[in-house]
Amino acid sequence: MKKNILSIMALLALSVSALSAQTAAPVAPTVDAGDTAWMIVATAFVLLMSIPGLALFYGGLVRRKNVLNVFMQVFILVAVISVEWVIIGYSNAFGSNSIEALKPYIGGFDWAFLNNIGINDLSPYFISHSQVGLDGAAVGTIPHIIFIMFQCMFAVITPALIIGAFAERINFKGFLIFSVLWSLFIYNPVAHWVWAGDGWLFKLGALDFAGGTVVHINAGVAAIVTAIMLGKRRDYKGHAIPAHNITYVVIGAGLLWVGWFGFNAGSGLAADGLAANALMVTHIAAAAAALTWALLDWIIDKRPTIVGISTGAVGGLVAITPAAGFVGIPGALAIGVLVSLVCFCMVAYVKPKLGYDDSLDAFGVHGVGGILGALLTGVLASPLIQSSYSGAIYGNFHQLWIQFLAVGVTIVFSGVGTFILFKLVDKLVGLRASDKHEAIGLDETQHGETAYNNFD
Amino acid sequence: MKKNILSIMALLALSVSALSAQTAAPVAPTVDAGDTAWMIVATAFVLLMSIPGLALFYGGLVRRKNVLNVFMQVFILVAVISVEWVIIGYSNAFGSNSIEALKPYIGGFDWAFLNNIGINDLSPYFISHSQVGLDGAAVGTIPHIIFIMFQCMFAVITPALIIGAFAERINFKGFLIFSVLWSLFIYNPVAHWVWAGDGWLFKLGALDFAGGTVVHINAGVAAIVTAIMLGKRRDYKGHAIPAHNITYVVIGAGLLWVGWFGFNAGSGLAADGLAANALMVTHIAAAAAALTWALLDWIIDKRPTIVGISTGAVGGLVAITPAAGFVGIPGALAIGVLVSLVCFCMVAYVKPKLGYDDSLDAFGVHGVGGILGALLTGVLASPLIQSSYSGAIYGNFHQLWIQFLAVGVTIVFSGVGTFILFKLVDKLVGLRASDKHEAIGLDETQHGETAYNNFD
Amino acid sequence: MKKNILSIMALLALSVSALSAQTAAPVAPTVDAGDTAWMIVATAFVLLMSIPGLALFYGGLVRRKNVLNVFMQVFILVAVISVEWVIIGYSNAFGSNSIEALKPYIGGFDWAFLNNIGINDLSPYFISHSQVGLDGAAVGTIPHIIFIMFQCMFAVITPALIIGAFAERINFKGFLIFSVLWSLFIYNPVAHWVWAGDGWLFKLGALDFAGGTVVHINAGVAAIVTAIMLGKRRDYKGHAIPAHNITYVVIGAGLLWVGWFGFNAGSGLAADGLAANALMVTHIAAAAAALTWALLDWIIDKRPTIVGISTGAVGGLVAITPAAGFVGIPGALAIGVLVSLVCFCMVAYVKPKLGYDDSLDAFGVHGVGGILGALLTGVLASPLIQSSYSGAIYGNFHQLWIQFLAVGVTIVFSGVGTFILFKLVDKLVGLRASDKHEAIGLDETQHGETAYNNFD
Amino acid sequence: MKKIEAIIRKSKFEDVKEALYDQGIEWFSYWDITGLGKSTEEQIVRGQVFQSSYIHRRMLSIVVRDINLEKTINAILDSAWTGETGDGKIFVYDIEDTFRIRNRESGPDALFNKE
Amino acid sequence: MKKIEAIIRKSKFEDVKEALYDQGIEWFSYWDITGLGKSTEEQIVRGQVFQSSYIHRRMLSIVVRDINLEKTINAILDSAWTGETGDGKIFVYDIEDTFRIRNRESGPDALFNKE
Amino acid sequence: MKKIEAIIRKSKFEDVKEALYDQGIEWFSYWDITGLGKSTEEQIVRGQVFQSSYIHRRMLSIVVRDINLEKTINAILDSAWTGETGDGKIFVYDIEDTFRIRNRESGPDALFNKE
Ligand SMILES: Nc1ncnc2c1ncn2[C@@H]1O[C@H](COP(=O)(O)OP(=O)(O)O)[C@@H](O)[C@H]1O
Ligand SMILES: Nc1ncnc2c1ncn2[C@@H]1O[C@H](COP(=O)(O)OP(=O)(O)O)[C@@H](O)[C@H]1O
Ligand SMILES: Nc1ncnc2c1ncn2[C@@H]1O[C@H](COP(=O)(O)OP(=O)(O)O)[C@@H](O)[C@H]1O
Repeated sequence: MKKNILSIMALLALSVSALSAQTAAPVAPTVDAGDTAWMIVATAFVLLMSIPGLALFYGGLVRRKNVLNVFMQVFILVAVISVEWVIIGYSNAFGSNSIEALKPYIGGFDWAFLNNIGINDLSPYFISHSQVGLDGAAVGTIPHIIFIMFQCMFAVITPALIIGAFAERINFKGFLIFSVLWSLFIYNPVAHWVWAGDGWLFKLGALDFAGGTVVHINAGVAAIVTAIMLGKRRDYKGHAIPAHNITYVVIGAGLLWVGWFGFNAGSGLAADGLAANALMVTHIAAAAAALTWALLDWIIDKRPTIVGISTGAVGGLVAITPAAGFVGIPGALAIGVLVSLVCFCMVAYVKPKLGYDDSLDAFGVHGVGGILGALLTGVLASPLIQSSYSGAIYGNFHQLWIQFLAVGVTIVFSGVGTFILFKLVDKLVGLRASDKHEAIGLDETQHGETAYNNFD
Repeated sequence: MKKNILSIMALLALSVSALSAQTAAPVAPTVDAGDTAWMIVATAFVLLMSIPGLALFYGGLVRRKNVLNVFMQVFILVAVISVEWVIIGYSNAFGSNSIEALKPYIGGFDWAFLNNIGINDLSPYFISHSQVGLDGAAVGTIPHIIFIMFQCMFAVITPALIIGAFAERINFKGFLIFSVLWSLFIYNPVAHWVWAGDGWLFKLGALDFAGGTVVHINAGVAAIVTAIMLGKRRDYKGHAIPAHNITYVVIGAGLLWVGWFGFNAGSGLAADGLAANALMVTHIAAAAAALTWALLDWIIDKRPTIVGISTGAVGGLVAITPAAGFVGIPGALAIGVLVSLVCFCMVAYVKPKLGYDDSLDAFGVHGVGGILGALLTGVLASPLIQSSYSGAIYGNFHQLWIQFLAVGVTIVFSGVGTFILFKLVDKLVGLRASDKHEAIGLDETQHGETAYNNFD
Repeated sequence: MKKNILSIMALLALSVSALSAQTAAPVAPTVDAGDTAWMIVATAFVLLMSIPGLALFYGGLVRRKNVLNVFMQVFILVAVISVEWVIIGYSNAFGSNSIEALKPYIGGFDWAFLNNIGINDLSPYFISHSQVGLDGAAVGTIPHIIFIMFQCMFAVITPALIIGAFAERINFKGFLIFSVLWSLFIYNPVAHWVWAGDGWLFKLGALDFAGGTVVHINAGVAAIVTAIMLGKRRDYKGHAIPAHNITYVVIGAGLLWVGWFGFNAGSGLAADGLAANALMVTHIAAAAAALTWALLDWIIDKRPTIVGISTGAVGGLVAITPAAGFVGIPGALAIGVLVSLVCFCMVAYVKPKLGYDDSLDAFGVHGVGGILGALLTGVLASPLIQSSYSGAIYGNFHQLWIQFLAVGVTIVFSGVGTFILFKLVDKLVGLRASDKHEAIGLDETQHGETAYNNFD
Repeated sequence: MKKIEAIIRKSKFEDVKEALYDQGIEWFSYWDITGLGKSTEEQIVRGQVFQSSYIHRRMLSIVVRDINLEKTINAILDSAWTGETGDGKIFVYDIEDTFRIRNRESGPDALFNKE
Repeated sequence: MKKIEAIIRKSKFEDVKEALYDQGIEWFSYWDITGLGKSTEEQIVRGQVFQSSYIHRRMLSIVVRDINLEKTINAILDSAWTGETGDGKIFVYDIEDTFRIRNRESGPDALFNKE
Repeated sequence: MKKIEAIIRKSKFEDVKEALYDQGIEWFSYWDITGLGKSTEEQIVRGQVFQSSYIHRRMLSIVVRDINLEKTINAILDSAWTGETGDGKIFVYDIEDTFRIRNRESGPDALFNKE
């Protein structure tokens, strides 16, 4: 969705800044300080989503004896995936492959260790703002480096989302190896397919503004696969186990909401009307979904719950993610209401029937919400937002078909890939924590620490 | 304070960016990426003030058995008011009314569902930065949509502030209905009066940079009215009830402080010297007020308390809000010191005498601080900041008189309006939680949840 | 490193925005909205580091009975140092002295109360972006005021870092007087030496991008001096005392990490490639350091701990601080790995041997990490980042020598100065809390409050 | 002297407290406990009904002189009652001796304030 | 009737719980306590080994009819055992009387459900 | 064997702990409780003085052999004393039996370490 889309540029002429318009002459392309300012902050916001956002959201939902383990999982992923990203991940995901046949499927190693990327290079990726570089190729208005770091935060949070599926019963060493492999062999390729200039799903025209398929479906499917393969928690009886600290859940949901503005409105890679619109639909979809879940709780179970409304908000944020650059207010409201209806049914009715133990509903919220969002993007995409994209309700049924394809392919790839990696790591070091460790709690057994201490 | 102020533009010529100066020629007006970047972030910051900022500040102050109820109240307001805002609120508050006689008092429905507002439209509201649009009218440098969302966060936090008054004893359903009605019938009109281009207080010249009257006085007066009408908590004996988690109070105050930079420095709608100055006076007023409260605690009650210093900081932030675009360092220091002196007296001496139960001092801090700030704006406004505005100490007593008027009108309108809405909702569904529910705690009875769980 | 560096400008011509290039003609210099937007946010981020970031990180590490005391110390420093900064601190640190002989050592009083600084003045300090002012002198692209506030947050957090050394046993009044004096007589001069245009270490060419010497070594040395002079906690037996709330430690570390993007990437005073690079190396150094500490824990003590990984991350952030504008990915990885190795040894082996009680390892992490970072900057500074700076591995051994000098001077000055101030304040009001107060806890005895209350 | 240990619902605590005051009980101590047994409490998490067998209860410890035993027990029985499973239990123990730390009074005298 | 106070490792709680169920114990209460004594627990903070003499334990309070005393004690002794120092203690007290608040039953009858 | 239940001020805990060590008490357990009664503790919230009747206290549970009873009580009486209202109480109960889970020792032998 990002590279060399000169046709869009023309259509978006109005929104292209006067500055870049002037630089169409053979002057050196320049960094736009405003776009860069926003992207720096957006990057920080997406980090805030992981730590402390997601750590709090997930950590609050588990039992007291496992909260540090969840915090640690998120924290170490921030560390390890960031290092992986600059060493090889970015190159694999967004780079170009020297082997022609592989180009659509995976990037190469040219950018390993961010080799050949200078501090003054401009981003080769852009959406609405671009300018002509000295070599004649179009470039964006932000430094290449900030694009790399923005994407780094996406690479970090995606495996972190899976944590929700296997929380409270996984061996830490196994978890770590699995997550790194998963990033290398599942995340990086899928990101390449959907977002890289020569990715095959990108070329096909699959729409994923900020990561519906790459992030949420991808992680959500991995979640359900690991949840099933790892087996249930020893005392799981088909229903959620109450959160040890619901205030943490809400604080986490709040920080996720705020950080998601960086995630979605940052994905336009500029500070412009498209970013403003992305922020708006993100906010409104989250609000509508939160409200819908609260009402479902209220109607069905007599009282609106705060875990419910938080879950609804996150569901809304998930579902609007692929659509954030393509829909307006009506789309946002529709997506928000629908995602809560579907996820509520999933979590409250389907899951207990199927009996798998997705501890914190990583699949139920991220997987299901992501799938719904990706499909609805194909339905609701409005030419009023980006004139070259439209969905089924505007007669473009082809887009919906492409979305189905992208969703299907991601589900299969992530599902099968996760299965293989899981088997492998399970053989290698074992993934399931011992029954005794699970009973005592993972904080004590994996890290030798207790979250809350009362002496003195 | 925001629309079509061409005279100011001329005076601020120095601060108007070269870019917009160049576009005075008949070129299409453009989005300024820098201003937009800042406004996107400012919007996120104001959301951060509500969740998790205010939720933590208020939630920490209540008893353990009511903390989730407070979190839920803030959270659902974020959801419901945001939806209300795009459906009708923004149009009512900032739109123009087709009925001439109503123009000064309330906006119309042209912008309902944000109809007719395109992704590339520029904000019709601006302060120091503007440019000439294609139709000859002046427009701002940021997308209209981001102005709408920035204002959305104000619309959300204002009713959320009232929560402090009736915490620990209100029925959730009643609270929700009351809050929505209050937003529709009190917040939206007052915002129109003070901030819309054709609002009557705006035309009169009332100064309210970031919401002293619209947000704080408005919410503060509603707070005391609801506190009195709802009656005291069953075990209230004329003094504050100790906070269940003071660390939450401090974390909340810290996030409010940080978020308030978005609130106040964002209200200039641009990233320029005025925003920098607003940030500075906001910070210094908060610091001075925090320090003053700590010293009062120390002198009068022997020891500086952390609840005290946090309250002082919030008081300072409230009081500087209307003045942030009009005063410099001396004004900030004066406002900071005075607000803590006044609010301390109010909360420590006057309130216990009067005997009403404003649980978390929503009136004592936001109401009183807002009134003081609005009046002091009329005294201290300095032409060094915005040259066309000055206060009583610069000889312009008229401004002080206008401020009195604006404050008085807001108090009366909010007071009477709140009274009527309260009566109505109380009749309809009942506002007071039952005595039994209050004793057991609202978390359990309204939401069926317990914040902190210790099993395992 | 910041003033009048016209030579650098030329070299960085590519990164200078077209806008400012155009204004080389005798037009009035203008605020760049993009740079300003970023600096406003960076300022907010650095505040976020103090409250609630550092408050949580330190507060979580102490015992339950002292957590509020730590929160209060951080909070009151935000208040009191901010006021000190605008009254006199900024002028002393960044102003020019009318007495010629003092110019290199301390600023004067011209800018006391921010006198003579107008809302539209541009920052006299800049790094890569500058423009020619009306008077012919080069000025930056952001308002002077935002530079002042950005630096204000540095002045606030530096004494706050020292808190870690004397936590759990200091008298609050003594602490407050000591901290204010320390800011006036230690922080302001050192900031002047290293950062002011006429500072002697600056002129010498000492490199300190974001505060390795000024902030971390300075505070770290003060930390060990006060820790030793104050004596051990009554029940300290040569090893860390377990944290009362490890989740707070992680949340704090997360917020520090996010906020540090403002600290380091903001120190370039512009939103450009240099800022992007600073953000990247900050992130990668923190990630590498976190990972290294986790591995050390794992190898040496069998299990990776969450307190360990958080400490590692903070250590990495500290060490990259002076280098953030001078190194790339290889430098960041090297610094990250080395700092954890060194700090781990320091904290786990050296400290217990020496037997001083640096409660939360303010010296072990900030002092040692800062020294290492400052020296490694002299080794690793790469001309690929800022072409005029290079370190020993590029043959410029002179730079390393200057770094040694700057580090040595700072250590001696901070050490001796802290010693004198400590003696003074100890005489005046006493610094050590009474044994009884220490046993009962400082929350109760210094503030009359208890953090967590369970009634009802 | 007897020690009364009463395990009650948290929600009845305020009622019990007042009933005890009315009977002239000057002091008691309490702390929160978890009761684990056959009965369950319902909690709804994300739309799923969760039947928890861990139940929050409050433990009251009241030491009284023998003459006050009956009225104290009756006060608790009356005020803590809802009639539904889970109302709690009262246990009575014998106490051999009591000391008031402040003035080293011992025996029943340590249990009430003469001043 | 006897009251059994068992101080056990938190990590053995689930085992003890199940053992008690198996013996037909219908109800018990528990809360967390700290044990302070000669033995220590190791904790590693920033690479330093910290020997804490404060040890987290769980206190179980179980009131049983005399006939059930022995089997309950045996159940705990078996299920809470690891063999290492710090396994905990069991104390047995006499109880004079018991009341069930719900229906004012008293004596041993209050301890089990006939329904 | 006797069980000593001492309710003391939190602030005197460290003193009491040391006094007990000095008397050779090897082990005890404690937890935090709230005391509710006629006396109050002052707290200042936003300049208003709040008189709370809920008072934080610490409960110590120490089981000793009969021969150690007196010296233990005296140690607590001495070390927990401040002389002001609210110093706390000590209750003494009889214990029928004690078991050490680690080695199934029972009776007084379970209370001290012979090793
Ligand atoms: N035998 C027992 N020993 C210890 N605690 C008990 C015992 N029986 C009941 N409890 C406590 O009392 C609480 C209330 O149970 P109870 O009132 O006996 O139910 P019911 O009303 O059906 O008799 C339980 O949650 C448990 O904490
Ligand atoms: N005499 C006692 N009084 C009260 N509590 C005790 C006593 N002895 C032991 N405990 C509690 O039991 C816990 C376990 O100690 P214990 O099992 O006696 O060690 P060991 O296995 O070496 O005998 C202690 O932490 C303490 O809480
Ligand atoms: N009869 C009682 N039963 C249970 N706990 C008691 C009793 N009397 C006192 N306590 C506990 O002891 C604490 C201290 O009170 P106390 O020492 O009796 O005051 P005073 O010094 O005036 O006698 C109380 O807060 C309460 O927790």
